[in-house]
Amino acid sequence: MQECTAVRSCNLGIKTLYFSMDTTELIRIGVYGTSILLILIGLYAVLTKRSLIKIIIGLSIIDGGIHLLLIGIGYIKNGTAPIFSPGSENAVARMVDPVPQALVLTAIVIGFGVTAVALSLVIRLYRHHNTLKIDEIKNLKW
Amino acid sequence: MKKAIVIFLLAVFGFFLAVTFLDPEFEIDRNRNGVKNVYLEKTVSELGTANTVTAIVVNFRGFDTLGEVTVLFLAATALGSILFKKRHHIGDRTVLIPASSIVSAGAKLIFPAIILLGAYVFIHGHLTPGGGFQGGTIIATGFLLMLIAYRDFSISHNILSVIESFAGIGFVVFGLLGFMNGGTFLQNFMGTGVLNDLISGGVIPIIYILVGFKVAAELTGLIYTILHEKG
Amino acid sequence: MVGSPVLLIAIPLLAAFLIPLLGMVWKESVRIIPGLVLAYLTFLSASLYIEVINTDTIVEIIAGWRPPWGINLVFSPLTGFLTTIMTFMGFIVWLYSYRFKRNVEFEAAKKYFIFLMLLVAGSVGIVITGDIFNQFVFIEIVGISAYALTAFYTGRDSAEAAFKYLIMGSLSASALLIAIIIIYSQLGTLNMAQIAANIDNMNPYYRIIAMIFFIIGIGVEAEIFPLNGWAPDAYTEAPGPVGGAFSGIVAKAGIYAMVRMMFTLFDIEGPMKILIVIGLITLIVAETSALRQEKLKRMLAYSSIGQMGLVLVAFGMGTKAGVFAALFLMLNHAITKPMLFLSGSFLTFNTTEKYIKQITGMAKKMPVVSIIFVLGALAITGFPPFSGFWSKMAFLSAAADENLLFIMATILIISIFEVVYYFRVINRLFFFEYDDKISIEPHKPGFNGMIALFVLAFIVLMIGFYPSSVTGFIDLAADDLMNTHQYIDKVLQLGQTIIQ
Amino acid sequence: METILTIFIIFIAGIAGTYFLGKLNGILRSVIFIATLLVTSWLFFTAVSPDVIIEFEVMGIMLSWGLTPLAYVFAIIVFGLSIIIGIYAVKAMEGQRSLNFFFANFLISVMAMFGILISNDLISFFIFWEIMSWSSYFMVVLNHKDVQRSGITYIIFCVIGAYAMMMAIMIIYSSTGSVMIGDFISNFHAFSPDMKWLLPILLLIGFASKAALMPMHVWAPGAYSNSPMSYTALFSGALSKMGVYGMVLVMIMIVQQIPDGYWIKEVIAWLGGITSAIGTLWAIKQDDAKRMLAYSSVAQLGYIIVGVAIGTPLAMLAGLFLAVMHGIFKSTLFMVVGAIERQTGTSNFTEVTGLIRKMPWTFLAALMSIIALAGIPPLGGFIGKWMLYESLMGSNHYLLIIVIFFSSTAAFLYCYKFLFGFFLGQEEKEWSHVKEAPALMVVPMVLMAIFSFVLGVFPGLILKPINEGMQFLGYVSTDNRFWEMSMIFNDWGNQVVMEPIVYTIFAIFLFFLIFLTLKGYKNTRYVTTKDISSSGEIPREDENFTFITGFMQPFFRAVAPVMKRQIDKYYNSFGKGLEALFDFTRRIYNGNGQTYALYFVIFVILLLMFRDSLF
Amino acid sequence: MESVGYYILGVIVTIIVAFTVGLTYMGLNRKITARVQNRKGPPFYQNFIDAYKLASKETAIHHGFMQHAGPAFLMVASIMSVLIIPVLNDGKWFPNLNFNGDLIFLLYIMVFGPLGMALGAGQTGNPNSAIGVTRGLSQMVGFEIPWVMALVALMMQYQTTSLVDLMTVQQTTGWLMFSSPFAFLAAVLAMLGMFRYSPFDIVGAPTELASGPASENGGKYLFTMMSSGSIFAFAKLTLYVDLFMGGADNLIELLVKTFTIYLIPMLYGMVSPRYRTEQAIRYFWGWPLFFGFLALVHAMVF
Repeated sequence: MQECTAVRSCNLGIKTLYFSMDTTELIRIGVYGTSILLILIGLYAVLTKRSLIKIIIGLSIIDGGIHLLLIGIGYIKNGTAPIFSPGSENAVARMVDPVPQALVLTAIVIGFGVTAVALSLVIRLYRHHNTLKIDEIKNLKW
Repeated sequence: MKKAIVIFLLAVFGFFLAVTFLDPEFEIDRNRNGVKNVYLEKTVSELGTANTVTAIVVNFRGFDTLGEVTVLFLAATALGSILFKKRHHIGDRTVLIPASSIVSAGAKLIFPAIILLGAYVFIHGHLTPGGGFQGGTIIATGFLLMLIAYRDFSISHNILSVIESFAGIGFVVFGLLGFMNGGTFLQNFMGTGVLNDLISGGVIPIIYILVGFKVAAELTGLIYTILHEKG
Repeated sequence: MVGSPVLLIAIPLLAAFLIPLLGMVWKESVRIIPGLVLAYLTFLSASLYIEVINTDTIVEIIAGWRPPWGINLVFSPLTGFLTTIMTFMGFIVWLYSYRFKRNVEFEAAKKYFIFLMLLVAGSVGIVITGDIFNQFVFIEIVGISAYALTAFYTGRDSAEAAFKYLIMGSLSASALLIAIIIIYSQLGTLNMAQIAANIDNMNPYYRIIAMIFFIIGIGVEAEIFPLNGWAPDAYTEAPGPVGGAFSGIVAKAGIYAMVRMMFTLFDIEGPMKILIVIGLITLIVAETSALRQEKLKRMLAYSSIGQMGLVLVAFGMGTKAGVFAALFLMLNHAITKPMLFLSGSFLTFNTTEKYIKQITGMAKKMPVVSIIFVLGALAITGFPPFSGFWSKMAFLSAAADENLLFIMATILIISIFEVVYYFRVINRLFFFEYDDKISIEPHKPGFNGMIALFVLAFIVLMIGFYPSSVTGFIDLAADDLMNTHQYIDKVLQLGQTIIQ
Repeated sequence: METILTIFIIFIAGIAGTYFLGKLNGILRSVIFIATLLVTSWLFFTAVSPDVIIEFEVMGIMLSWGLTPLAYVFAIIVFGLSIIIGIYAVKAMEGQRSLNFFFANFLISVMAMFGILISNDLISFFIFWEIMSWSSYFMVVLNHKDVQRSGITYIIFCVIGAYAMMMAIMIIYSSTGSVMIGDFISNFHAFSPDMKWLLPILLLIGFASKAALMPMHVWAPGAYSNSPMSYTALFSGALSKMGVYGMVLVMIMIVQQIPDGYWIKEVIAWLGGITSAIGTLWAIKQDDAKRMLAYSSVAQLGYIIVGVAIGTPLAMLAGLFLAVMHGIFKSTLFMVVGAIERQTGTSNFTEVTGLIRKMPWTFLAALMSIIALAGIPPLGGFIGKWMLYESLMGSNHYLLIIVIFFSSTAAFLYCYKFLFGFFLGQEEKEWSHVKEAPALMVVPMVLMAIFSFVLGVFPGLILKPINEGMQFLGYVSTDNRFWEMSMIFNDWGNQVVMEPIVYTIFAIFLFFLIFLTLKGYKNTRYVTTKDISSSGEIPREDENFTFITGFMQPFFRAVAPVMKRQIDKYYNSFGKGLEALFDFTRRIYNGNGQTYALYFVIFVILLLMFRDSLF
Repeated sequence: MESVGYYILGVIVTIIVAFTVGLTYMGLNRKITARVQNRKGPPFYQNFIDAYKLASKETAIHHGFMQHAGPAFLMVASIMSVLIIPVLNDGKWFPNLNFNGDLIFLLYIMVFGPLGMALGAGQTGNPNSAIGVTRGLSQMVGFEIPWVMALVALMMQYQTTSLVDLMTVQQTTGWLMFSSPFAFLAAVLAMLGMFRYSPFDIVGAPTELASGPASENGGKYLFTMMSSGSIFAFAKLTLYVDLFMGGADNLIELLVKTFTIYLIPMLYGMVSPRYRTEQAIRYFWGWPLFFGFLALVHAMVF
């Protein structure tokens, strides 16, 4: 609303440099950067590749990127796994956020289901059109 | 040309994403009144479960998990209906390279181990990392190995569907039992034993085991169906 | 206490898991049980709705955790209204598609009805859940069953349509996840009520980004303009009743999710430019595309998209009257469009291309179905004394209250096109000679299908002649949607009172 | 039980009975149909009192029904025509397709018109208006002829008008909170200036589309000529008058209140004049009787609208009187065409000729209606025309009167063409088998012809209710000032007394007729029309000696420049262009899934870029 | 009010006078035309002889009802007009129907005749008559417009539609042909067409159309037509006199004035060839229309 992107983008780099001393910050930027990169790569595959299989792979790459992002936001500085082992009942403060992990578990499974359906559809399409080129499968239009 | 346009668009999109996520202000104060701390403390005090993730997956957000299991079930069914053919030719599946004797022998050898590992993973889901999904997946990989190693290895579809149906029904029934005893769906109505015991955490391990069975059966079914598909 | 909202979800899932087992022992059960379940759902949600209207909103909590932590279901006048419509339409669709085309085979029917049942259950879940991630899961359930239903017929282009739908669906799911990530990382919670309560402390920049990703994530289900390329194909290639289910159930769930997000989650006051703009564009593009359509079901699909755009515009006005009009439009569309799809798929039963010219002079052969089709067409184009007229009137008066003359004019001009293409079909149907060269041979409609059509026609006429029979409910629902703080309080207060 | 509601219930019962019982037996259907019309007309003419108001509520909006004196005038047209045409239709339609639907729909139209007339609030007015639209639409396409073009044109213009009206109604409702016509009129001064212009214009568009005013008249020929003649009689006679009714209300009640709303009146009046001229010209050109009468209806409605728009007392009298007269003679002519088409199978001048001795009674009806249509004394058309001219002169419309006079003079051409083409001229062999139409069809026609004669001699009969209606509109009583039972005055006190004139005319006419007929009647004999001295030699029996094609050719050579361009073409090309444009725009849905994904990304980016302006 | 007998007497006397005067004028027309063309020409009473011959002639065949009715219609028109038009000023002559009709009524009753005649001609089935009829009607549309413009101008200028009032007006403000000249011009040019003399006689073109509508009509029919034509001519001339030349106070003055008016179409016809129909229409929509407009403007200004 009020804040324009330009300002944010120009102070982005500086802040990055400034924070880059801090390891958490590096990890954070690494993780998020990787996930954004993955999302973009997947989108690229979806938008440009003509083979259905590659498009599905692109979709899975996007999912992967997003799952990484999801996990990333749960991280806290040198935290531990959210599992109570004997003797560490009071380590609540240092435990990373468990919710994103639960969510990512669900998201992964759902992504898996979608991918399975997509693959079966590809098989059907190949049976029907004898091709995997998406721009040759255009019987339905307008 | 198209590629250039796409790359340009993606650059713009990536710029916005980067501005959003790489900004230090992102997640500045994410722990303020978040639900995380409540989960962490209630897990021990109320559910007596060591693995918070499991507690969340099965109890706090068990409803999601139910839906998730349903998604898997749907995927399996959808595969069946999309690749529907009048009769399944059992056994004559397309294998590019017949497995070497090492593979087949090794597969026979480690198949029980894989199954055992999977079972362990989902039985101890509430204590150690892992759980129903992970264990089920491991078991499915075991079956995948067998299917790759032996052309004539076959599993009865009926058995798979019976298993997954029973597992699913069990999940819902446990939910409903909670509904009847505790008053809310999927409530943990059993006594929670001592923390870090195998028998602890009330219904959580049971449901997770059911989930494990279901996942294993469904993944195996998926693999089996697709392998029997002649393109 | 007749039951609990959670049963609306649990029972269908249970039945879905149960059907394969029972199918082994009793083959007919795969067709009977879904019907029973849907009937029960209709009854349950109707009775709950009555109770809710008489007493107070039901907030059902799950696994015994108070709302900020556990997942909760909200059964308010609004959600109850939509849920009742959806379950009822689900039952109608079941009744129609009992032993429809491929459903006479056992395997096919088993899967078809499982998908149908879970489609309804998922839509109901989208509507009544109080947790955004849970909503995401239900959207996925709906999505996968919709893909499967779209690709149900083998041997035609259904797989292609399903694949397009799938691409868009999974992209939108990713967008939805991104939105959820932003929300969670900023507020640390996933519960709608709590998000709505804290939305003001959220950084406005992230708020807008999250809103954008939400809109995109839900937009695919809600069929808004640039994201609805899949819709015509899916409507065309899916079995006829499924087309009805899409327009009557899925689209409604998508619209609801978007509106709930705009009104409650991000609690925007006043008119929402974004909804108005998107809605208008969607309306214009869809109706103009339908004008020169050769395929019947495709034309109906475009018309359905256009109606969704209209609904969005009505919501976008952000006033009580606008919401009222939008809900009224949703109701009429949910009744009328399935009616058109079902009767249309009887008319084009014996063809796979569904060309309009193939039903030339069909009225001589199948008079009743044709008359019901015409009834639906007149109702959806807003001719009095049928149901569509009152909702169109409510919409226009809402727009006039806001003094949006331009929008009024646009909508009316666009609906002229609507009238034109519907009346072209009516002409072909009634006022052309049946000739054997282009027309297909008629199909004797089944008994159950006719009952379904009659029920829908009766409702259309009832609303048309006595609109006051439904306006009361719609009024309550509109109040419920407009009143955000009441929603937050209801959910969170109840959270406090639960003893852990 | 209130009479109005009783009439409605009888209508609904009659509709259901006509449709469902009609499936059992044709006689039963006709009986129920006629009975419904008879009972409702009887109830209306006896029991309906103009001052009863019924109120009820729908969706929180108060609606009220009641019959105003003005509406009473139009209701007379509706019921009078519907009962006579109904009797005609029973015989005329037999053997046609889908009769149950026809008769039920006929009743629906009549009911809708009655509903329009009794509704005191805009919402029910609009509802009945739309019912009328679609029922008449289904009649237009009932013949399976030229469905996609004329039918769609008709529905497009119906819908344009209806939506303009609906927009106006909704603005009124949201700003005054009431839909009562009375409240609207009384609160009109409170509207903002631009609303004061917008609302009447929208409403006028709505009504003009039904009244076939000039830019929106293109539907009329197709619609009138394609629907069954026994419905077109009602269509042109009564249904188009609904548009006139609405225009009367708007013109008098609303436009009067606009500061310098004078211009709206002028524009509408001129549009009416141009409509009449154009309609007449095109009517002369037609070779098909139906289309000719359709265009002539357009022209006549032009006169009516001129009268209504001028709005002086005499002009309003003229307009309403012409409305009644047009209802009578134009429906008679349509019935005549229907009879001829039924007997000979065609309604084309160039094919059928010389029916006068085959169908004398039909000819009589046609002759009198034509004389009335041409406005020749002593028949009713003259009274209306006379009052129209006088009012135009009284209100100083120097040029408009010339336009009107031109069109009404040119009207003689198609009047003569109608009579000559069908009845006079050579009696060709192929039509020698034609018989007179059955009595059930002839009687209504002759009855109507007699009406038009009676109204010509005693205009006071119909001017009396019209006068009451105008008093409801706020005029002072015009009785004895502009008319008496058999006299009409103009603004300057000059009068025309009908009775002695009529007696003299008849005396002279009968005298010479008897003289010409009887003088030496014994030794004159009838000979066929072949037996003529066509420049010396007598044509053989099989020679077609009919002159009808290219009728009025010299006239068209004279007015060719006017006839060159026609508004329908522009509408057509506009529609074609729109459809081509949409056909192009819908190609954004090119069936490629990847492109849809591309739209997805573009949409995201657009939203992200314009978020500040959109949110 | 006078008794019915007086009324009928007035009618009969008026008709007789009109009949004689009209036939005489026609005869004079033939005579003068012949002289101009350097022929001897028939005597001026030739028309009476023709009329008598036609009236006494036997008619062998007829084509049905409308053939009887057509001439009757024609007669109705001419007699009605002669009854409506006041013959002399302020009621010196029988005021037959003068106060029951007005100019607009007159206009319509005057077109009544040709239409009835056309119907009669149509019944005979002779294509020539039909052709003639179409030409006549088209030409009528041509000349009616300027004629009506002139009348409208007068009526609106003097705020009356009654012929009698217009004549009383002329008592004060001299002849209208001077006080409103444009109306007079338009009306006179229109009269050229109204009399159907050359150049506007294509309607009944004697040579190639076998005298148009009148063909197939002999004996009693032709007699009726002829007499009604003569009466009509008288009526029209009187109308012009009443309108533009302040009426007449006695029969002599009336005859003088009418004959002067009658000379205009006669002489114009002698010197001009025949127009085709569309040429005629264009002619009437040329200068006459222009004068009509001028007349209207004149009426607007004053």
